Amino acid sequence: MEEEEWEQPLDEAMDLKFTDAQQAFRAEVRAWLHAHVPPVGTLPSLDTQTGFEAHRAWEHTLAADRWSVVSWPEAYGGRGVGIIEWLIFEEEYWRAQAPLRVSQNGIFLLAPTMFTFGTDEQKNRFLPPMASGDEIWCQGWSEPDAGSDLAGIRSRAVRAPGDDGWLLTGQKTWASRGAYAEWCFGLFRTDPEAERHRGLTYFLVQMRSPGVSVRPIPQLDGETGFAELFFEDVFVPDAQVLGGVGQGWNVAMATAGSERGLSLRSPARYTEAAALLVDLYAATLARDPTLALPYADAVAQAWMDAEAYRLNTYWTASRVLAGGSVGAEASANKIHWSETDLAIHRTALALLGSSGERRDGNRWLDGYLFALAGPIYAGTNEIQRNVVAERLLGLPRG
Amino acid sequence: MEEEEWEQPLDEAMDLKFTDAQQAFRAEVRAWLHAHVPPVGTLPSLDTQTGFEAHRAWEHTLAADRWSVVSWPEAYGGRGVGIIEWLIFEEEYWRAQAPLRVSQNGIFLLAPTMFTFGTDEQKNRFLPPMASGDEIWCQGWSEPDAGSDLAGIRSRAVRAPGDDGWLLTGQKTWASRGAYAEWCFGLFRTDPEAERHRGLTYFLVQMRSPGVSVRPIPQLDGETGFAELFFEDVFVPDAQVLGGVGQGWNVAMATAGSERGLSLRSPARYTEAAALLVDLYAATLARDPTLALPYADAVAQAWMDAEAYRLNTYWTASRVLAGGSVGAEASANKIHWSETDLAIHRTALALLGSSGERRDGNRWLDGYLFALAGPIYAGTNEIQRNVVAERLLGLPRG
Amino acid sequence: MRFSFTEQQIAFRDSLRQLLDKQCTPTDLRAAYERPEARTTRWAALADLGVVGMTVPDAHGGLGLGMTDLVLVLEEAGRVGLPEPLMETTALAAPLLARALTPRSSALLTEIASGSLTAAVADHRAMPPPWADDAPGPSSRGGKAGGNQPVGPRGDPGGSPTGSLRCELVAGAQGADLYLLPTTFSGGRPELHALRAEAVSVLPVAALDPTRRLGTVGWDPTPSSLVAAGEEAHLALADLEVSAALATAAELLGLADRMIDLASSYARDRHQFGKPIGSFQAVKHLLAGAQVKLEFARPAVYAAAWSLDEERDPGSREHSSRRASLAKAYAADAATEAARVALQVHGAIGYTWECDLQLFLKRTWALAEAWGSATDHRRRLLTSLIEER
Amino acid sequence: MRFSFTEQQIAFRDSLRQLLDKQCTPTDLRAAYERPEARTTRWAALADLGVVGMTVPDAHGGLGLGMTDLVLVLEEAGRVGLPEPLMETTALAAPLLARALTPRSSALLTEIASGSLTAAVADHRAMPPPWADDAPGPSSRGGKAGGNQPVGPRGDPGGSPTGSLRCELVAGAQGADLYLLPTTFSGGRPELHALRAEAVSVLPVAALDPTRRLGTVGWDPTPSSLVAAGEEAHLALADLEVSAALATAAELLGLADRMIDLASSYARDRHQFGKPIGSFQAVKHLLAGAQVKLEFARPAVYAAAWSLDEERDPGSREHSSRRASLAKAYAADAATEAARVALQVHGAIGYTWECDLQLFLKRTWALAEAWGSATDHRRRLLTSLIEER
Repeated sequence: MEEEEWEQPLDEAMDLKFTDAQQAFRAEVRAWLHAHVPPVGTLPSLDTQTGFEAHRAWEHTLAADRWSVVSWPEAYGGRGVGIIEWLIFEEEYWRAQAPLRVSQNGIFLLAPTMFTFGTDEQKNRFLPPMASGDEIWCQGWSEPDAGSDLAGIRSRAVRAPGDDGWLLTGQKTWASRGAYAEWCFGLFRTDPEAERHRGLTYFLVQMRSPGVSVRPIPQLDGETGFAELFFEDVFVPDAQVLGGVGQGWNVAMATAGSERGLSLRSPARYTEAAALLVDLYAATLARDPTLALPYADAVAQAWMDAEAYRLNTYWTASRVLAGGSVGAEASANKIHWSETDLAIHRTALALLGSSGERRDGNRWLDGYLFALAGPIYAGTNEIQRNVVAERLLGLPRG
Repeated sequence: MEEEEWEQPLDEAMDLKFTDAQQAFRAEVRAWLHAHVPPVGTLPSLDTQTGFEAHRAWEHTLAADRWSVVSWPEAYGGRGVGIIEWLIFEEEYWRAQAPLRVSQNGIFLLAPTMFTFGTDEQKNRFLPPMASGDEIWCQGWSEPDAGSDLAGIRSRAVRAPGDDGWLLTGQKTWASRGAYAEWCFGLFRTDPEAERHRGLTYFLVQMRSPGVSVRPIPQLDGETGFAELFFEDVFVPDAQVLGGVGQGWNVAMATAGSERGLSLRSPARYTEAAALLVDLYAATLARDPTLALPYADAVAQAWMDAEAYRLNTYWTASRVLAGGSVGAEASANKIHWSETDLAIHRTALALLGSSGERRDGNRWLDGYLFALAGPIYAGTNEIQRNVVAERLLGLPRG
Repeated sequence: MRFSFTEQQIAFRDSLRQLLDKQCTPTDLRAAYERPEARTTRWAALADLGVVGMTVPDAHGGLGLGMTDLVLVLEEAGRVGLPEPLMETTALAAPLLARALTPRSSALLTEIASGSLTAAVADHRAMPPPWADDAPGPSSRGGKAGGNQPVGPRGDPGGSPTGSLRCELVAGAQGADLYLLPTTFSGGRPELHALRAEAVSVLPVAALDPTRRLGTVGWDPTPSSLVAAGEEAHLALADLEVSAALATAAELLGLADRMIDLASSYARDRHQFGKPIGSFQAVKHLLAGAQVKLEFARPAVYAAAWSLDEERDPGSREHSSRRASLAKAYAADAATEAARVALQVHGAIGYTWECDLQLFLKRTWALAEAWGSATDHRRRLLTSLIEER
Repeated sequence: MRFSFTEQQIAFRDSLRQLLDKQCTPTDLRAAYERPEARTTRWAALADLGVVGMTVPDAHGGLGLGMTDLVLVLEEAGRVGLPEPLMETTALAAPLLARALTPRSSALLTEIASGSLTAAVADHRAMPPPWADDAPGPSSRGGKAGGNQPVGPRGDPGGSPTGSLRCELVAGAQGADLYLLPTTFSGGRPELHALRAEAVSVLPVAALDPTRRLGTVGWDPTPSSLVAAGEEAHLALADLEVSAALATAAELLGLADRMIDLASSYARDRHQFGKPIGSFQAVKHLLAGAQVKLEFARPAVYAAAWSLDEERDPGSREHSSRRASLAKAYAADAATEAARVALQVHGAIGYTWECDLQLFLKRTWALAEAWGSATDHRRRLLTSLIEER
């Protein structure tokens, strides 16, 4: 083999360093967050009315300086930066322990779908207020009898008498922030004859429309994390159909991929929690080695799981940048982050021992309860394993 | 409540101590084994011709003093002792590191079935030479296309021309000791019209019968652990049908329960291995604590798993003594002992580190390879979990 | 060798189960969440049945029974998530008081048997949480007999109990009548004290399961509150650790059973993809795995109970101590696994307040860590095995 | 930030894969089991392709490439279970020799690149097995640089190598041309030596996978065999640990992939209960779990390779050392899980000599423990994280 064949253009060789421009971007993000992030724990829970509005105000602050949706085009309120810069932003955001994003459902679940399937009118109408926090979205995905089995949706839409829109009827559940959101996106059956995946349509519904009612669902810790939504002949104009009548399944699957995949779960969330776990371990080790040592392996594993997730995200991002796509790997991703989140918090609680059941000041317990939902929502991990086995390994359907 | 209600006859209260008679029995077993067990490692592998005969000679030694089948009636070569005494015998047998039982398939798998379903003639004909080691049995259970799915058996039996017996044709596999055994027990389809579980008959086949041929199957370690058996119009007289024509499934299930349940797997095997594991851990700890400490939890867990198995066995034995039976619990048992065996050996190999791959003098590696088969044979653990879910928890069939 | 319960023991267990099925429903538990310290008729009913005084000697109105009888009862308490401190009162306080009978302890025992007294018992190893202002630094943690901290000025908004000594994370502390509290004086000399409610100051601690009635207890030792000192106290506290490990293990068995029941039942009823989710192998195998762990935890707990009754001689409980560690580790892992699996099988429903499962999840997580986690007990067991060699 | 391989790297990987698919089949592996030390045309073919000399500097006939190029190659070696010591020769020996170029090491590097030399490299931490006559007691194990033992009279029937020093459990030792051997003299001063086959005495060690070519190497150090001493040797050995961890991790990726492939293929073909066993959820979830672990191990290994190339300065490899530990721990766990799952999916068939799976199981078990187990590397990583704080 000739040596010349091995000469590589430098810009093509593997390189895990950030460019100077990326490092400058990071510095800018960090400085802004340092100046603006409210002290940890000062915002009330975003699952209360006052907390919801306090978090909306934070979204306004972010948006005012164009930090709410950095990867969006400038026209819609973003900065048009790339995926690597978005990951950098997220790393800094979590490192700064900035508030949870009340606008997350819209930004991370609906927006990617709207960029793909939305008309220009829809994008102009919906994206700017989503970016600014003026309009907060909740999802209308699951139904009481269609949880993991999304194709079993029964909520239906029939043509409105004026033939300028649809009348929606049915029940949706597990809508995070459903009690306070302005808008809802979700699937309704527009063709009752079609089977399962077919005949569904993706609607954008104003929550204040006549016929919409909401029942908050208290979570196991007593907080109101999500809500049931009831629709009774709710009128939705044709302009609020996303991606075409009867196309709902394909449109929704794009969003589902995004929920499971890259965009919802930035690795920074886990790497930051893992770093705090190492701190907790070190403090426990200093206090009482016999208490800490049995968890050395679990602490190291949790840290590694978070770090492996970070590396895998950069690996995937590089593939996407090179024109690749994310398919069933999103299912592998979802299994990994949900198990990582649980492992981090379970290990922290083990280090805390009996103190772990205290609620006063115990952020690890709140994090654990949150992590418990991970293997369940956005498609249970059982469903994800089916996807991995069938689509990545070619095993036959059951 | 009156206190009198709480007065219990002493003989009914829980008591985990052994009776004086049981302790005397233990002392007798221990003394005999001490005097007779050959030094560890002096018998060649029982999967070679010479090793097979050496192990048969050991069976003769056991039988000469009535130790080969202590729980059998005296008429067939046993001592007629109870289940607790049998457990004591096994504890002493494993503690003495006595040789593996080459007659195990017959004694533990076939004999319980024969006691239940055999005619007096069959019992008198087959049990004494089984007890003495003069006749060694192998099993003819699985077939190449009926492994976990035992009901899918295709080997068939048709009436012989003289109408005094059957002609057997087909192929059996995974027959331990199949290369050297004198007899084989197994299922053949006597009614080709009947579906799956029906139409099977349990046969006792002499391996020297014309038409039987044997192909040894080398295991992954190169040893010949089992064999394929080929049957071509093998004549079997009617007297060698066990439990009635067409009753094979019920008869076999009794044996399968016994294979999974109490009798095949005495806890002593695991408690002794776990004790050796603690020794290995202590020696490693003394040599290099940083090497040993990360495995403290796994060593303790493996020891506990073996001890919990022992306690569960006494718990089950007491229920059986009180007239209870062992049903789907046998499946839970099989899952537990196979995972315990793996955990013990996996942890030992972890403690050995790189030395674990050596074959020279490394008994832990041999034990690990043996343990690997545990979750597979006698019904895979996947099948057993189905049984536990369906029969103990009432979940619907798939 | 007879490793089974008597018919009477089973019958007593069954009558208790009947009582609790009626008087300790999920609705009752939700009421207890609102007012954890409230007295209910349930405690009196349990006393009437003889449950509360089971371990109180006959002479003081109890049944004079041991751990072998008690484990079955505690298993039932776990199954229903009993909010009252039965374990603290009957499994821990009564035996501690009965060790050395004085006129004072005799009177307390009589009160326990009559159902007029609930007890809280402090774990002398419990520490303030690491995020507290006064959490100990590297050098302030003592040896085995450490645990309570001198009370200094504290800035926490929740306030602070009064008294020169403080016991952390005391289960059953809110609304108890009697407090059994250990302390260690300089030189490592341990003491065990018993104080009535009016002599202690209790600061409630917010817990995920409010019916744990957790509190920080401030108190002052007096000569009259002393129950045991020196070697006697040392043995009493060692015994307490063993009994408490076993008692929590027994409750965890009941909890595991209840959660597997709830999830199996849900899996039979809930349909997805056109059939009951319990017919999917993934769901079956989750539940089967938990069930296997539970089946093997049970004899481990029962054997430990028998050993504890057998080795009555204080200071010679090597065997029962090891068995109690095995029991606690096994039961805690079985119940934790049952909790994980039951939540996963329920899916989002299991994550709601309305679903009964949450009541048992929270109790399980708390008891798995209380009086030594599975890991703690594995460590103890291994140490004991190595020392024995 | 560009975390991907170049098209050239992928193309080279693909051409290597084509070569190995033909020249390193399971049949070839079985032949190697019979005569592990036999030379084949495969090594020459690998040298012709440039693989053997990848890490040899251009000036000595190699390609002068780094770990980022090498990991893809080692992954392919793992996938086919390559019996030749490519890892020892190309990933370990060549970089060690290239650290300080002398006339002797230059000559050896040229021989490596030409394909006329295979190397064995001793792990200085390897010890005789605990069941050996001369296994060290509590006090005889040194610190980091311990490892080889003075040879005394031994009674073992297998015989004993000659020479004043001995290295244990040396991979590639049977039939190697060059031996890289560490030793530590009194006072802890480490040395690294390179000896040709005629200067050492090799006692073959029976291993589960004979193609590991394990041996105990007896030898005598001479001034001319010295490669590095003192601080330089210390750094060389530290680097060796990191490179070896990463190289085994890369092979384990390929092994995991191969075993998941074999099992998935079997699960599609094998029918039980009237359908392919791969349609059962239990089988799907076993394989999916292993696949997820493998997917996350891959970037971990690639990132470690890049870091190693980036931190070329000896003695400042904190970052790459940590990444190599992450890579080894993750890849070892992924491959071990793949092995467990693949065997379970195959059932009894997988337990036979005839089934190809066994060839990859054995290699996986060996490499998972070689150059530090997953647990060892987690411990190292955690220590490094805590020190950094």
